[in-house]
Amino acid sequence: MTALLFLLIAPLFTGSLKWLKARLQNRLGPDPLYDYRNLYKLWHKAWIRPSPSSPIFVWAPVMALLGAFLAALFLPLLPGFSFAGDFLVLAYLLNLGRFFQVLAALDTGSAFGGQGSYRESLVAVLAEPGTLLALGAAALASSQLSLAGLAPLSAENLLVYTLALVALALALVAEGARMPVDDPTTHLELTMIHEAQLLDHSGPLLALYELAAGLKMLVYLGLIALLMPLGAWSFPLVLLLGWLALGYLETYGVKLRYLRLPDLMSYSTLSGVLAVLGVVLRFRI
Amino acid sequence: MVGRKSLDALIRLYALQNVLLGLLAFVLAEGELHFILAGLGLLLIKGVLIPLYLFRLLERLGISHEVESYLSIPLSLLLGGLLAGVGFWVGRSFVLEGARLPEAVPVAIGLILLGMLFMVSRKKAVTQVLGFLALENGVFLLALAETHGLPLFIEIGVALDAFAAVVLAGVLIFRIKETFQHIDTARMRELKG
Amino acid sequence: MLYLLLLLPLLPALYALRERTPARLASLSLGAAWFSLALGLLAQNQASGPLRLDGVGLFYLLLTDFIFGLVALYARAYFQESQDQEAWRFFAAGNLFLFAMHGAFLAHNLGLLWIFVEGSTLASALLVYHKGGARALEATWKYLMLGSVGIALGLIGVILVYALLGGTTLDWQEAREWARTASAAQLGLAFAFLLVGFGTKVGLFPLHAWLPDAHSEAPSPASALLSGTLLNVAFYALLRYTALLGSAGLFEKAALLLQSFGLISLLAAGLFLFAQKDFKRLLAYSSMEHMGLAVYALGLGLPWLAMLHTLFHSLLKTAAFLGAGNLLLAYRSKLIARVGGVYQAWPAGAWVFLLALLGLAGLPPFGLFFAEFQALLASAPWAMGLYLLGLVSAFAGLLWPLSQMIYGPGTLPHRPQGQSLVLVPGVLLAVGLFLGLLPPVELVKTWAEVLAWTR
Amino acid sequence: MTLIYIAFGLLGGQSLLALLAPAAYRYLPLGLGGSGLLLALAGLPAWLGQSSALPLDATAGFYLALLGALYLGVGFYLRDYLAHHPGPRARLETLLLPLFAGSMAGVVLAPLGYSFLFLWEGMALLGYLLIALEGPAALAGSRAFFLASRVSGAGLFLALLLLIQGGPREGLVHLVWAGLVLGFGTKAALFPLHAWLPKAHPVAMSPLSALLSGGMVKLGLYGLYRALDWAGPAPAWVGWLLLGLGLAGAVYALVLGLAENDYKGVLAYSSVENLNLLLAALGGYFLLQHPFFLLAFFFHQAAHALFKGLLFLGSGALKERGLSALGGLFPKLPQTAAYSLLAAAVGAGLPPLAGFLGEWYLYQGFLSVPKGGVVSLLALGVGVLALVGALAAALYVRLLGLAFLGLPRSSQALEVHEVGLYGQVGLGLLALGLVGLSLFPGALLAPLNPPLYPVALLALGLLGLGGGLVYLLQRKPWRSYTPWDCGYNQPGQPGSALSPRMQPNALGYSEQLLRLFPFVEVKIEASREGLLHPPTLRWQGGDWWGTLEALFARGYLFLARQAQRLQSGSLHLYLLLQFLALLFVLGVSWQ
Repeated sequence: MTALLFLLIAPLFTGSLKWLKARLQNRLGPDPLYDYRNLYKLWHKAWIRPSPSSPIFVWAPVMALLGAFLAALFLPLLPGFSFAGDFLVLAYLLNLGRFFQVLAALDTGSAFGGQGSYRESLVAVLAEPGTLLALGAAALASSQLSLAGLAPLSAENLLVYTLALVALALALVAEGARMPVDDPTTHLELTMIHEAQLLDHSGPLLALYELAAGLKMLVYLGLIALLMPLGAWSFPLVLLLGWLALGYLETYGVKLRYLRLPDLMSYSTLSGVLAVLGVVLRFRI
Repeated sequence: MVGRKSLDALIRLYALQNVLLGLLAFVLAEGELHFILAGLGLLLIKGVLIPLYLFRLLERLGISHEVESYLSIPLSLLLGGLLAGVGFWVGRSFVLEGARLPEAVPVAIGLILLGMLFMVSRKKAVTQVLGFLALENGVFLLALAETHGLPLFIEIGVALDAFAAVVLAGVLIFRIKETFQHIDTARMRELKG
Repeated sequence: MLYLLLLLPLLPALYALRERTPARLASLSLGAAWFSLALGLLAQNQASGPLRLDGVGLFYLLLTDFIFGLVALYARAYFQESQDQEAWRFFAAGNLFLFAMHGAFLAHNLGLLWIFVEGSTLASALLVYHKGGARALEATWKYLMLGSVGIALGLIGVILVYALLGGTTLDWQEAREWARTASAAQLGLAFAFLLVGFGTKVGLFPLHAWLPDAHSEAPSPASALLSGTLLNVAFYALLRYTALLGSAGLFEKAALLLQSFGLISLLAAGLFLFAQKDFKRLLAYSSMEHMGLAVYALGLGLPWLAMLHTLFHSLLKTAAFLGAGNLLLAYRSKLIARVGGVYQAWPAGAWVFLLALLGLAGLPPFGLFFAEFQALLASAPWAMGLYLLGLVSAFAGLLWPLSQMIYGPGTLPHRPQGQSLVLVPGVLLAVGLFLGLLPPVELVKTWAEVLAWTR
Repeated sequence: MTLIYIAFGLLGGQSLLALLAPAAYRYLPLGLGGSGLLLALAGLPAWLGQSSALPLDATAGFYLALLGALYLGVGFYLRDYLAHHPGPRARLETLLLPLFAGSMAGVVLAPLGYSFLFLWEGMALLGYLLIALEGPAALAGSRAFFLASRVSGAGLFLALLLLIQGGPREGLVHLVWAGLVLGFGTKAALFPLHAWLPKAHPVAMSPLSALLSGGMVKLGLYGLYRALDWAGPAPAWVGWLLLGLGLAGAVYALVLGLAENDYKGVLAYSSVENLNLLLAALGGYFLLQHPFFLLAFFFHQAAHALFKGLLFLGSGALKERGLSALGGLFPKLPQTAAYSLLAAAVGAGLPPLAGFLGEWYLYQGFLSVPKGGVVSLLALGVGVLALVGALAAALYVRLLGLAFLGLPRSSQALEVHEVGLYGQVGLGLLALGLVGLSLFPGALLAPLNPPLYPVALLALGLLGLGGGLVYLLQRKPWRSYTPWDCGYNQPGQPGSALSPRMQPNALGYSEQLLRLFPFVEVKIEASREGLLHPPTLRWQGGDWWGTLEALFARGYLFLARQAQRLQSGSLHLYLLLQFLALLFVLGVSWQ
């Protein structure tokens, strides 16, 4: 259920984010619903297949979308599947999408694809430990290995959850390819990560990728929402907050140099480690 | 023996030693035939044959008759004295029950140790043979002192072995001289590692 | 019969003084050796005079004759291939050597045993010398000096034992009965001399110095004889004396010495084997390793195991030296660095050498694996650790040259002809393999019974 | 048991046939593959039926089945492989390989005692002979293999003989376990005893690599698990050691794997990674006895055996193996590439494939630690696992992407040919096993009562929706065109301004990743071809452990040289030694 919901609102989220940014930058900006139209347009175009490519080229956007979509299946914001260890499956389904995306980037034989591919691999290596440590810490703190069983934020677990939220927030910007990790608006080959991989995907393939990117961000926001104590209101609120935060960040922040990424992401890993230690060694504020 | 620098003197000393040993064997023989025979054999082989053989060897080799050593003469003497002392001191515990000539046991041990010192420190092949022969004499003296003599055929076998060894060594020394133009064993260090 | 057995090898030795064709000499040597093999089987447990052929003696007699016969066969092809006109020297000295060996194994008298062991030293010095040359001369000289001093020290031990027994008898069997009455401390001293004396010939560290020189400089068939049989004869003397000490109730005293000498030899050999440049020296150090292991097994109070170890070692080491002889014929160099690519150019020659070395490294299915297993099984934990450390380091030492020579880059300059060059080591390996798969434990135990002592 | 006898008979018969007939390899599908089938058929019921009857108890059954499955695939593949490499070497391989396979199966069935050690060392010997057959190129690799095997054997000798001597005695328990960890750990490439594996496995012929990486190394794991029967519960330090070294080793191996240029070398490092993870799982089981660790241990072994076997077999089609010289093989080797992709996806731990499930269990094991106390620190393992997961994904992307995708980086790269019918069958059988294992993990794990995630749902979702979407995409209009080259190609001219050199090469792909880890050193050098050429990257193999190893070797050599100085050639020194030895012995026996 969550997955379907996300599928519906993902273009809205990304589209309105562009609008927000434009407004913050004193531009008129596109219609917040622009991305729906864009996707529709792209889907109906013909697509180009680079000559050296293999079937992976076609499968990659599909897998990227399905990875994010199936991952959303396990988010218990709306009733859905829930079992012990579901958050691990969720995280690895996102990996599945990335695996194919990164592979397909090498498939074209182009220099940009290769650059995007190994940069994305680096980002994954940097972000993954923090994400899983944060989720693991939350699960340990709740003594439940399923997302549905996560205890909401409370005085009991304030420290742990704060740290976990830091880690997840950093993971969100890294995996969502947002500032300061990546600039979604740039097409300057020397700096881009996510866009470089999509350079040769066009038309419907690009549409799938765009949708997948939005979906992926929503999944991370959903994970953050699960830790919030507001019950059914958690997700809308987190969505709103995330929306505002990303907009402001990309207006007033700058992109970090690619080689400085490890410095930033080490905060994510560190928060994750401290969160786990906080649980198992029973730290309190 | 330890103090001498001349090879000829050494060989003569060795011959003298053997003659003395042979006499000792006669004295201890108490008329038993096989002791007398052993003593005779000893006199003949070790007192006469081996020294003669060595002299002839030296002659044919045509080398300087000087003993070359790692150790200086005073140091050799000092060490020799020390070893003899050790031999005397240690030798007492080698005196077995029923030893015939307990007094000679420490002498024998001392002789063995000196022989070894000689072999370790002297460079020429001939001197090493002499050291070996001194050692062998020590062993023989030990046998005389401790026991009523080894069985005769053993005794003869031992003496024959010693003789064969010396002959073989002599041949080898000769070949060494031919091949290397010297008989300094300290310089034969091709085989290592 | 025993006297016939004793003197039989002198026949080809004397014949060699007249006849110079290697082919005839080889056949005669082979015939004499294998005839005495059969004779030995018939003459088991016979005694006459100071001679007696008991189980241990028979065991080593059979082993020696078997190996000698095969080596003679190999020597014929080897000397033909190396165009050596002086091959008769090998057969003359070799048979003289065999005579001394026969004597040692038949002698039941400790004095006589000593004489024949010394005799084997002299005869084998001739084998090492063979045709001369600077290196061979140096090796022979060192061997003769160290061996003679060693054996003289052994003689001191013999004399002391004789004196301790009251100067009555040197007959081994009787001596064992008398031994109980002897002073324990002094018997211990006597054993010290015997251990150092015979240990020199066994090649125990640090008395081993002659061994690599002699083994590497002797012609390959002679090296094979030295390693496969000569080391055994001194070890055989040690066996007898250990049993003597055992019957005096002093085994514990000897055990520690034997074990530590064995282990130290093993560990030292491990270091010496590493980064060795000359492949015949490599094999020589491997002999030192295995004799150390045999002595260690003896120190465990398991004479049968020690005998089994020497059996397997003799078979494999002989094959290895013969295989090395082939390589020497082919490459005309003993340097490991010069040899390479044997496997590509001469598979049969490579396999023989390879398998022999692998067997010596203690790998199954060869027998040394079994022997090492049994020895370890009887060991104390600390000794087990050292033993294994030694085995691994020795293996590392063998592995590098082995792989370099067999599989490494290189070309074969000349491929030796002659079937027995490969056939003889092949037979030895086959026997070793067969005995390794079905270790003749019961048989050897029966033969070793004469050595048994009650603790 | 009858099946097992027949299986061994088939293996023996195959070897015998190789002695007699030159073309014996033709019967390998029967001799090796058939026996594999029989072993699997004998092993699986024992495992599933929880048999406790020795020698074929549940554990032995599991490993027999694992080996059997591998033999089945390799048997077919090898037939094809040797048909392309005929000659005396092929005959020897046909002779030795079944023996090697037999010794591996024998180890699993052997009781504690002589026969176990006999087979264990025999396995080492046969493995060495087989690897060494590759000639001078395999010199260092085969040596490393053999030496490590013997070190392993020494550790086992120590441990097993102490056990045989008197069972686990008080005070010796630690020594026994130290021996077991050294012995089995070396075989299972426990960090830092792993260095031999990446040297040895790549140089062997591909079917043999598959047997080594898929099968033989698992026996080290088998031994450590079996040791619980033989030596009783392990002391706590064993568990900690396996966990700590295992997790560290997994990361270490992946990083080195990312620096490796050789296609099979990368696979070997991946083997080290997986083995170390498995060892960590076993360590967790030793410490906590939690079933999650056991589930991870068994399931991931099966998965690894199959996917690594498949990848190594697939590598048999390559002639040139340097990643920096490969590329664009997909159209030339469609089947091999597809199978390799499947296996790599398993290796990267992607759900719903088999590789993920083991990690899933391991995560849950780490997350089910009791809180408080030192043991709870295990929860941090989650972070390491996540790192390992991401690195493994990067490793396999790099491997597949550089070898099969993009443009060929050299002309040699395309000198390949797809495997023949038998090879296809071999690959297909392993792939079939992998798919089966992925879709029905419960069938294998039934005896352990495992919790599962909705595998079938995910698989259905991915294949159904994915297939549907791809179908839709294929039906849309599309055309083939050169990749985007910033418009640099001349208008009207065909082709693209992109050259293969613009693709990342093996080291370029992972340089940034490697810089994260201090234990490897990447150097950038100016190109020799002049200032205008881009600088070249060079990895000097300067990893910490490699350096340490080299130091150790130098130290040992120095020690040996010192000892050899005793043999100085001086007769006088020798005589002195003799003299001193005499004095020493006399002194000792004085009293």
